[in-house]
Amino acid sequence: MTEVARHETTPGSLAGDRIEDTHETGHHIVPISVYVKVITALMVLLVITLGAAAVDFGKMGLPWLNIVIAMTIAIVKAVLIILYFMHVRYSSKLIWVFSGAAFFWVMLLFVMTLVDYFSRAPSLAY
Amino acid sequence: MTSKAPVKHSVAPPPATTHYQGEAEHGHDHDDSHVLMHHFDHMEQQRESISLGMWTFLWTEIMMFSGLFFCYALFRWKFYDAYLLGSQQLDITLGTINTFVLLASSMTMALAVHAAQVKNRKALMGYMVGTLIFGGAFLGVKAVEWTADYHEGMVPTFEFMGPRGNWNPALWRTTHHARTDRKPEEATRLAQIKPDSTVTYDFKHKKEVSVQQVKMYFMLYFCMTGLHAIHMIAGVAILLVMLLMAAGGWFTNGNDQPVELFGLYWHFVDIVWVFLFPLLYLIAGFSMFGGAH
Amino acid sequence: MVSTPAEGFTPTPRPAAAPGDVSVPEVVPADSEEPKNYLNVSYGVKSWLFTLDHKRIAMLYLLTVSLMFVVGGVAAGMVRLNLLQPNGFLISAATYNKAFSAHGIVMVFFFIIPAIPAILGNFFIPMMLGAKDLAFPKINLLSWYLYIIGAVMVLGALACGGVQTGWTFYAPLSSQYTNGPIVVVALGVFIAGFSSILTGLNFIVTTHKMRAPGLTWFRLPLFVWGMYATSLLQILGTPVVAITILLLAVEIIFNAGVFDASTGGDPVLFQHLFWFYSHPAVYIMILPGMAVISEVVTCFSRKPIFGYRFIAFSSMAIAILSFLVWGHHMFTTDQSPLSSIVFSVISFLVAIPSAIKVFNWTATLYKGSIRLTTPMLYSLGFIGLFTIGGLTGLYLSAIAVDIHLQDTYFVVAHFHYVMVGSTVMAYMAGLHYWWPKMVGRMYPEGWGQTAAVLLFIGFTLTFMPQFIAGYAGMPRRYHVYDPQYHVMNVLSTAGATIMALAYLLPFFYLTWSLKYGPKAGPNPWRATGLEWQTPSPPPTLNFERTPVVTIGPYAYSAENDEIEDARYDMERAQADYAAAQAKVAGDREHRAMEEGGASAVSQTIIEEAKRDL
Amino acid sequence: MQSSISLIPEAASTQAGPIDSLFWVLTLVTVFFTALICVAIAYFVVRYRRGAKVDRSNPPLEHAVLELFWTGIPLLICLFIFGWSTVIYYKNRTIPTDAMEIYVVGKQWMWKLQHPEGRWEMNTLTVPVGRPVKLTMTSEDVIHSFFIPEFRVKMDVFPGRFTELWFNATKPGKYHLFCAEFCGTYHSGMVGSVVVLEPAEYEKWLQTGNVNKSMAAKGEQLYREHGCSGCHGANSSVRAPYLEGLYNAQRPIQIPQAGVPLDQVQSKVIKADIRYIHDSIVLPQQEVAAGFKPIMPSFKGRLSEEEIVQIIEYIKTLRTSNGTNNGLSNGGIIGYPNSGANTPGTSNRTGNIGADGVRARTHINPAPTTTLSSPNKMSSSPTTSAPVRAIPPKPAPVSVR
Ligand code: HEA
Ligand code: HEA
Ligand code: HEC
Ligand code: CUA
Ligand SMILES: [Cu+2]
Repeated sequence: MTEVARHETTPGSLAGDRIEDTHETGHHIVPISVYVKVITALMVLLVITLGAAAVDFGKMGLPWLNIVIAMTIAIVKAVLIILYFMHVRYSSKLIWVFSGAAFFWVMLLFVMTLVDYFSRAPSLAY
Repeated sequence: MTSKAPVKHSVAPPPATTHYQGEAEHGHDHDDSHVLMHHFDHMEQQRESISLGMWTFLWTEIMMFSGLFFCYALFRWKFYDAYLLGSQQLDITLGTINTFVLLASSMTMALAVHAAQVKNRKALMGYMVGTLIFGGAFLGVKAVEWTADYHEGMVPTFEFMGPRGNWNPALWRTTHHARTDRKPEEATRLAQIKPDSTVTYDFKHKKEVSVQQVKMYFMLYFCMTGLHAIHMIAGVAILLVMLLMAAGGWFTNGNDQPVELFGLYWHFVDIVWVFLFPLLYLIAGFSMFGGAH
Repeated sequence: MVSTPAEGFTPTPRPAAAPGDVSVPEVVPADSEEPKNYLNVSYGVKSWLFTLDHKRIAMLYLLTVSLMFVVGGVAAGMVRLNLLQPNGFLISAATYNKAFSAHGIVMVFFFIIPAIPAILGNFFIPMMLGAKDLAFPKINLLSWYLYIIGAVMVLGALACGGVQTGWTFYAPLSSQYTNGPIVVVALGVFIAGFSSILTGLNFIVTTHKMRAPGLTWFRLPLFVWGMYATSLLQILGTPVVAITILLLAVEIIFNAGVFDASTGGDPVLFQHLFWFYSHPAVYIMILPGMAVISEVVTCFSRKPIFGYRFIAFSSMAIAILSFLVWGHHMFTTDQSPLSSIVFSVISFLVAIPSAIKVFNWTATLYKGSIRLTTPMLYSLGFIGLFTIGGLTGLYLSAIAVDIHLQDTYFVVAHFHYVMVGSTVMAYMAGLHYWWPKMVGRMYPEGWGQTAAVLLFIGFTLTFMPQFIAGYAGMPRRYHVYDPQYHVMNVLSTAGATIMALAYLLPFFYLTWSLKYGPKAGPNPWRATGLEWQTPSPPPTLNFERTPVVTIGPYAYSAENDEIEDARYDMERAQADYAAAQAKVAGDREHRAMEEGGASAVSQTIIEEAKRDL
Repeated sequence: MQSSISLIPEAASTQAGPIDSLFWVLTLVTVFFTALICVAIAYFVVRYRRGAKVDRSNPPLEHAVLELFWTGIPLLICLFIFGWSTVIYYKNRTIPTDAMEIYVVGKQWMWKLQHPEGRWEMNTLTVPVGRPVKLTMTSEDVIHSFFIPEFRVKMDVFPGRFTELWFNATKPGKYHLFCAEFCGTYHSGMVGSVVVLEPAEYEKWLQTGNVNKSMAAKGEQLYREHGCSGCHGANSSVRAPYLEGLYNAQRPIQIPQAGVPLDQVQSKVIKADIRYIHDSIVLPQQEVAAGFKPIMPSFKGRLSEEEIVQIIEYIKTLRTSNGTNNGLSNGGIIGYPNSGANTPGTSNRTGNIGADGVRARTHINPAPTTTLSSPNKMSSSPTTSAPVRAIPPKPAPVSVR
């Protein structure tokens, strides 16, 4: 059905197959099967998140582990959504850059500021 | 396949009557967006410009939330215990349901985009309705949660509500649980809880946190979920409008971009929640439930 | 630079407007009866308030931004006047604090940040790209309205009460220890922030997607490069300060305690978040200025810019580095020594790209054919003052010295050198440079040059003494000060008066020129940018056909100029010739009339003569 | 006070010298490059003015070597200056271990300075010449900044934290004291002077004037009044650590962790410096003396910053007979699993907090509304005419208890 779709989306126009796979988000039609896979993955990850959170690693002397696991899973989820639901995977280089760049700047904010707080006297952290 | 207005692909500028169209970012006002606007040279340029604009807009959104996330991170690191206590006041079940609902809504939204691309009007409308339902459900649950929070005295005080306002730690869940294995000394202490005092949350080990720090957790909790909810509300409103337009066959005539743009926005809001949920609800999980263990 | 195939008009070369030349009568094509342009295409308030034409929106900005400048300037006047005496003779302490707070807030958020991008950028980026408009005209208009809403909120708040926070809104002072309509001001700034975000968004998309055929990135005018870098900063920085200011409001309303030390909150956190935006913001202020200078300097030294790529890349380098130095505003807080040092070294690094620009501009003059028109005067002033302002920035990024200088008048002098001495100068340069294009008329050159020189003198007299007072230890934001700084402050106030005058002049003669200025042709400076390849004022869609670009910008050369001059003389001769013919024809006709009944012959002659004109 | 125009303020501290020389070098760089640019511009403008008959043939459009040159030179200069300034910065920041301590409390809009010997001053700081002086500073309300131009020193003063500043005055005289951080309406009134005396005079001065009981003495009184002795006293029933010899001792402490029983928390050894003692009083639950129950109530809000500082001064004086760190004050660690883990630290008497140059690093909880308990509070401050606080601060949520 995707095959059909391909032709349907591009009614003999400028926006034809030529652009389809190169730039232009959205002209590439993602088969529903992909969506289904992704959503199942997301749901599984959600369950894992809960499971991991149910364990309090703090008691095992690894207080940081909970957050690390949670964030890793969250990032995976986000990436899945960005790549497939938001079609970045099928988009032009420019969109790749744009969808990634913001996170780079967020990182700047976090790193540069935390450099200050972490390198202050330790007793701030407890 | 009902397509009302046939797609124009003229490269020549349309008559002066053509509206400009520039607000795809905001997801509404999609009239004529399948018509080449006169300041663009051709459809391809127009499509690309608009979707690039949307992504750029998402940049600003990300940076905006990142400010809040940073405050969260900093104080979680400083006042872990307070955060723990705070997060225990939240209802993880509702939080989970909401996460589920929101992921589902993302799914339906993605499908809606697909439907628009294959010009299946019925499916498009169906998925849009689905998304609306899920989105609405999310907001509904949030409303329930917030009212509960209010009754359990977690809403930090307004200046004009006096020093106490609704803020009343004595009502918190954990403290309830705690009451089960209470010893005299804590009994007195719990009775004395004032908005500015400290509250014992782990009676076994006599762990106390300053209520003020818990309050900071709640401030950030309400700011973050609040800002997120505002985005949701905006999204739902826009989606309603688009649903009507879809009924008129607006987006199934080759002009699927508005749907897609809105999809981008919706997925972004979803992603924010994907981070909010573990950060706000799942700090060190359920271990502390029931106060002592 | 541009070959516009089958273009209706090959630009009629005009003599560059030196004081003498401009008054030369135009050579008007015979068939022209007031061509339609963006100004006369429609009339009435509505046609302006609901316009989607980037040029009209730019003009709206020009009006409102200038108003805000006057407001901020008058506040500055109060400040300076009060500092004439050490004892704060003029106004009360509270009023003084409100004055400089208003001054800072208005000047930064409502004058300098929108000034060049929203006026000159809005007007000329689409034209330089050969586009018909910005990518999102409606958003463009929206951003103007947001600006207005923000401005009204802030001015209202300042009118009824005012705030004593400085433009930096430091907590806990602003959140707990001072009253006044801080929340309103904060929200006003918040809204204005989104105005500048949307502008940046528009520029980025337009630059990426709407370049004319053949207009590759390295054929872009440096103005566009600069504005692109600026837009990046606007988009990535502004949201953070927006949310910070929102948090401040929450702090005030709900007493959240996030910035409140007494609840374990952290006042320094506010400073981090604030400067994460506000340092990039200072480059939001300077990059457009640099962009303007790059255009003007080449044009008036009739020579391609020196080191195009270096200037272009240095803009991007600044854009990225500027996000890594904000901590240099916090050296005397209890920011950890480590991060102070990191921020310090990066602050030194960010100076390098600016250095590159300065040197390249200077090198551009070499072997040029330089004419000191008003824009050029402003630009040269910019280079000199920016050098001083920037280098004094190095004092401040050296932690050891900054410990002494932080929050003294040295800092005040530094940032006025870079903001007023540089950016405002550049803004003036750009305004004069593109004025003929924007309104279709020349400004009076003589007055222009006078104002430029006056501004330079007044500025130096105002802010040079502040460096001295600053190192001598005079703290900023002081309503009364130690008598030892009296002399410096008297000088400074004297200078400020001259400055006020120097700013007043343009208000008058530019307004005057709207009606009485001599008509400027499409290209009075004989500049090469696309924006000059279309009539002035430009038609609504800028170009009659999308131009096709074949070579890079700045194809200036002294030799060409000579040819152009020759061609100009020729045209002028032709004009005189035609005029003469017409006269003759007229006489003939007259005589024919006298003879009674115009003969067919004389008729044709007249026709010919008419056609010649 | 010099009233004449001074291009460079008097340099009256050991820190001033290096900073001034760096300043001059920077000025040199600035003047040089400014001159360079301006001269170049002037020359070109004249030589290549329009119409001037000069050789304009094939002008250079790009010159990699040149670019490299004027990227490299400034870069080197920058790195050089950065290195130098950072060295000075570190030197100026590390506090000599033998520095005498003075406590500074800033509040809108005045400075209160307390000498350990009990002599207190408003808006005037009297110090001996040639002795390193360390100021331990905190604020009762907003951020202030303690600035002495002639010493080239400045440090912000925060509510809820300690910051430290030190200097070593080189010549007797009277110098300016400014508040450099905007702190509200009468910010510009928050000024005073620093008086540097010969050591002998200083000693004399300490005895005269408004001496009240030494801080320690006041502290002792408070110590009794607030029932500290009730628990910490030698013959008290409560199991609380003795505080004799606590100051600057290496103390094993436990930082409670979420969900971890306290007796299972690893203990770590830290130095019982001012900051630690301060926190033990206002936030006792934060770092618990190893092996003890965290039953000490918090005195946050009950004791003003000033009083706490006095108590600390008293605790400092508590020494054991043999002058060493009393083993008991490690908590006679009875029957606690981790007791073996931490060996009693030995007190390093000379050790002085912040000797490592680390600044105040805590968030204590001062009560912003508490006022300085000095007999004639405002009389000596220049802002007498003005109301002490034009705008009453909103009661900080924590202050009342
Ligand atoms: C247009 C705005 C603008 C610009 C462009 C700059 C540019 C720079 N600024 Fe400035 N700055 C401000 C606006 C600006 N600043 C404002 C508003 C404040 C105060 C905010 C407040 O507190 O209210 C401030 C404050 C400020 C501080 C904090 C001072 C304090 O509060 O203690 C510091 C510290 O590092 C600093 C550094 C710099 C540096 C290193 C540059 C560099 O980018 C300069 C680079 C330029 C040059 C170096 C000159 C050109 C180079 C040459 C001619 C070649 C020779 C060069 C070398 C030898 C290196 N600035
Ligand atoms: C773009 C930004 C900008 C601009 C253009 C200016 C322009 C000027 N500034 Fe500005 N200034 C700031 C940004 C700016 N300033 C900032 C951010 C601060 C920090 C605020 C804070 O501490 O929070 C500051 C602070 C500041 C101070 C320090 C106040 C203090 O710390 O106590 C002083 C003191 O001299 C000063 C003076 C001036 C003067 C004389 C001008 C002149 O250039 C103004 C000249 C212009 C006019 C006068 C208007 C046009 C003229 C007329 C309309 C004629 C009629 C008007 C009169 C006759 C008065 N400014
Ligand atoms: C209820 C009894 C009690 C009172 C009253 C009390 N303390 Fe404590 N204090 C303790 C206990 C128990 C500890 C050890 C556990 C801890 O560190 O919290 C302690 C610890 C301390 C410490 C840390 C000592 C160390 O060895 O690390 C200091 C300093 C201190 N108290 C000072 C004071 C001061 C000053 C006061 C009065 C203002 C005071 N205490 C009042 C019970 C008390
Ligand atoms: Cu205290 Cu300014
Ligand atoms: Cu800066």
